[in-house]
Amino acid sequence: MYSEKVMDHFQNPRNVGEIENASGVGTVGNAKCGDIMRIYLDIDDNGVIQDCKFKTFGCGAAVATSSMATELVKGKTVQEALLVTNKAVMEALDGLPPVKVHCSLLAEEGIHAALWDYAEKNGIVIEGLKKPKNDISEGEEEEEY
Amino acid sequence: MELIYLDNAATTRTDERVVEAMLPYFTQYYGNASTIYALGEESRKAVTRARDIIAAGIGAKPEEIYFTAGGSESDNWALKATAEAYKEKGKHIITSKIEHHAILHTCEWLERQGFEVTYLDVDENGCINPADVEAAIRPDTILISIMFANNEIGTIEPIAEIGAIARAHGVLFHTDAVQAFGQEPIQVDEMNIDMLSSSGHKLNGPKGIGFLYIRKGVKIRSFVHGGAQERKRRAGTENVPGIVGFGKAAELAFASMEERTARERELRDYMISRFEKEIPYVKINGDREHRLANNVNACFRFVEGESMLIMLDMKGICASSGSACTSGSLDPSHVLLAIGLPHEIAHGSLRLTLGADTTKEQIDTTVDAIKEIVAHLRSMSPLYEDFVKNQQ
Amino acid sequence: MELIYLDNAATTRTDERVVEAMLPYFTQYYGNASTIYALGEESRKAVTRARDIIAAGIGAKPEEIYFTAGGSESDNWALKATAEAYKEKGKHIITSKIEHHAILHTCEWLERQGFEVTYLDVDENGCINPADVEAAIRPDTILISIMFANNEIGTIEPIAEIGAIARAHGVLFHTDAVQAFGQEPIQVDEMNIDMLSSSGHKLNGPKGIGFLYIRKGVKIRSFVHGGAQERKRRAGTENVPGIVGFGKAAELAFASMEERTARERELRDYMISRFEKEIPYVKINGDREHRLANNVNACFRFVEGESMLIMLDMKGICASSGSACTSGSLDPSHVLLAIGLPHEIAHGSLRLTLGADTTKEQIDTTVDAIKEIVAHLRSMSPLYEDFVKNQQ
Ligand SMILES: Cc1ncc(COP(=O)(O)O)c(C=O)c1O
Ligand SMILES: Cc1ncc(COP(=O)(O)O)c(C=O)c1O
Ligand code: FES
Ligand code: FES
Repeated sequence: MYSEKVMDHFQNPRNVGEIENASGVGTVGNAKCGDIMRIYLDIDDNGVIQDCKFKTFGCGAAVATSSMATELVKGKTVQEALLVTNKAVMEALDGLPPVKVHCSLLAEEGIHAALWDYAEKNGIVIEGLKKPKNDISEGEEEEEY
Repeated sequence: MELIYLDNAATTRTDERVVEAMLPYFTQYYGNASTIYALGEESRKAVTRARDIIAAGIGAKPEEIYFTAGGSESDNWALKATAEAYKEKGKHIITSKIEHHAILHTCEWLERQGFEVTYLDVDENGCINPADVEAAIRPDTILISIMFANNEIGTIEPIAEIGAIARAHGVLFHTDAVQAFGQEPIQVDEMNIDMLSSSGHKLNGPKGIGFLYIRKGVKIRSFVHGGAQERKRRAGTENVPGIVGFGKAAELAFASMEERTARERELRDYMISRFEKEIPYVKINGDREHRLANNVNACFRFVEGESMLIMLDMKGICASSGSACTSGSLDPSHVLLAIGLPHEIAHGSLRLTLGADTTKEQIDTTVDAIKEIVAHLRSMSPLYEDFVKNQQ
Repeated sequence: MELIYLDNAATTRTDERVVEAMLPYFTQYYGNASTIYALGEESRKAVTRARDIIAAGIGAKPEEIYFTAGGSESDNWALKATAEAYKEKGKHIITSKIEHHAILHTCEWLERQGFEVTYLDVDENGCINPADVEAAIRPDTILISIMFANNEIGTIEPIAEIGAIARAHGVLFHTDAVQAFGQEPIQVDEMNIDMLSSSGHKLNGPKGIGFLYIRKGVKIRSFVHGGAQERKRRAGTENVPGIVGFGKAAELAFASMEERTARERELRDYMISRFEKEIPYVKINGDREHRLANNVNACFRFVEGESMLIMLDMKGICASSGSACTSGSLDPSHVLLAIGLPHEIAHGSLRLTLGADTTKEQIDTTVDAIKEIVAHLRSMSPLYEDFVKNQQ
């Protein structure tokens, strides 16, 4: 069901944990599947993400996308981190099964939520960053069977 | 790595003796059971034998057993075709919130056809109160469908009591016994069961075969129309090897029932007690007394089911989180929600269903593995983090 | 006594290679295909392989193949669930008088639900005229269901022409290809087929498994409601061994189709020519050109079918008289009546359907036996007595 990369990141998740006094923390959840993701960012004065950690309550894909997303944003500037979309995370993981696409959205939103928290704490505006929803529902319509 | 298979409620390994019994009917006695020649007679005799065994097992007459393609078809047939046959009498059906989707989705379909369905609540152990059933009966109630035992949490429902109520009110009573057949004693007359669904692959029989028991006199229509098979009630060339295999599996299951379930019950209780003693924040789901001998269902707080399943799989342990059939969906199990669990706890459920081959060593290995996995997943769970911080 | 099996249209011997392919999925890879663990993955992969083979065989996409319990379920599903989904558009369905009962009885059921069905006539060879199909189309026509090849008389219908007409009028087109799949080349796109039924046991695959091809975009509903199997469209634990066996049978059938049917065609024509030359008052039924390679259907005047069958059986020859599925009934075959045969002639029909293993020697033995049996039965037939007296 899952690619080897997903399984690798699930079995050996990178960057699990907390950052004390983090520059930004974001927690997002998906009411439908009940999964929760928390992202911690440590951002230096130049706006470069020095460290990134996560905790996730969720399925295999949720854990793997959290892990991959933290890897992808580490060392990037805040602006560059905005380009780490769920598609980028999925590609880096060699894809996800269709029912699991929303798990990668959780990762994208988690990063955005942490960035939003960082911006608010520092009273700055990050161009292109929208206030994240803390509840991600797909809104997909069920066909009638 | 030894495989530890603890998902016997999803499906079972076909018993070697069952396969052995089926084999001649693929290549030697392959005749169509509805034909006149001797080759077909072999098939017909084999089908009769299987029907006799199954009927005897539940105290039914052989001609009241109709073979289908499995539990889902039996459930669909029982509900849709009874609704059709009795719609002049009324359009109200009573069922419960914890039925299998084969019942629930069929009921939703019937609602779209103009029927009215009452979905009874269950208590925190998943038990249906017979008094609730009685209270729900209306003059236009035509059918009560309550499962014999729940496939997720193992709770056994008070079928005899519900049957008596249905009988007293002149309402038909169907039970989905897919998990109970061959596992619990069933007597259709004593329990006043009018229709009963079962599926071969849940008792070490083959997949793709099931039956619907229909009491003589019940005016149900056909569901699959066509040829004159199964006393003109269920069309389709008889699946002779499947029927033979189901018959053999039933024979074996009935012969071993008492001893086998006693063993399973002991292992089940041992597993539950280790969970409760050794893992904090665990909740056992389902009734502790009225419970399938082979079912353990537990919620491990702060962790999520699928992650546990994948990590168990890496250790060669097969388990399930909610019903196997719901795995296409993201919703937490409707059964766990019906017994009152909040979403995030329902998401952390694990179902472990034992079989005749399950050993104490396997149970120990599995509990040890779960302990480790739960600890690991909690260490990365934001819910657990919050919980610990709040406690401090 | 060697068994001469000439009832391959009723069912076939399961090929050893098919059984071989199925076996591991009973006791080794027995996992539920809908589960997450590695054991279930084995089942899922096997199902995918079978689906790919079958899809490729008819030029469909794998996700357009839905496994069912057989031809009858596929036919019921195609008709009932399309009717339900398109009833807002209209309530008229077109079919023919020579369809299998799985279609005809389903149509009668639909009529009871308020649908209107046109049953097209056929000519004396059992051919449907595409112009008749076109003429029957009304603004409220939602479905045309015409069989690919008839199971009794072997006539192959002009499916591509009918498909083109259906497409031109924006009407869905279903074909019951239970007798044709693996026996005749089928291309769903070229032939404009929107839905197609097939059954495993007609091509040396196992009983109890079939499929319905549903073109992407067709808004058909479910027939068996429940779990999320088969892309949520057909509930029930996947019959993995059955599916694997069907896949293998399809693979073998496609690989051997050209050569096998060429051989059968030759034996078929040889048998027919011997009948016509050596037995008086015989009538060959079905189209002589557009005909299944393995079908011989003949009426022997003044004799009755069942008597012939029993006498053939005593010589170890398996044949059928009319459809295997009609054997519960006393009415003469509706197909033979539809091609215009009077009752007493229809009753004297014999269907002989060859298989890959059929030999010329078997054909000779069979024709010799039939000659003898017909002569014997005529000698005790009052109809024959009258006939002879009238001639004198
Ligand atoms: C043309 C045709 N349609 C449908 C069926 C039904 O198939 P099954 O008996 O496998 O359900 C048959 C065979 O019995 C058939 O020949
Ligand atoms: C209680 C119950 N009912 C019905 C079914 C459906 O049976 P099947 O999948 O064999 O069609 C199942 C199992 O999946 C079940 O556990
Ligand atoms: S995060 Fe919900 S299923 Fe993966
Ligand atoms: S005389 Fe026997 S079936 Fe008609």
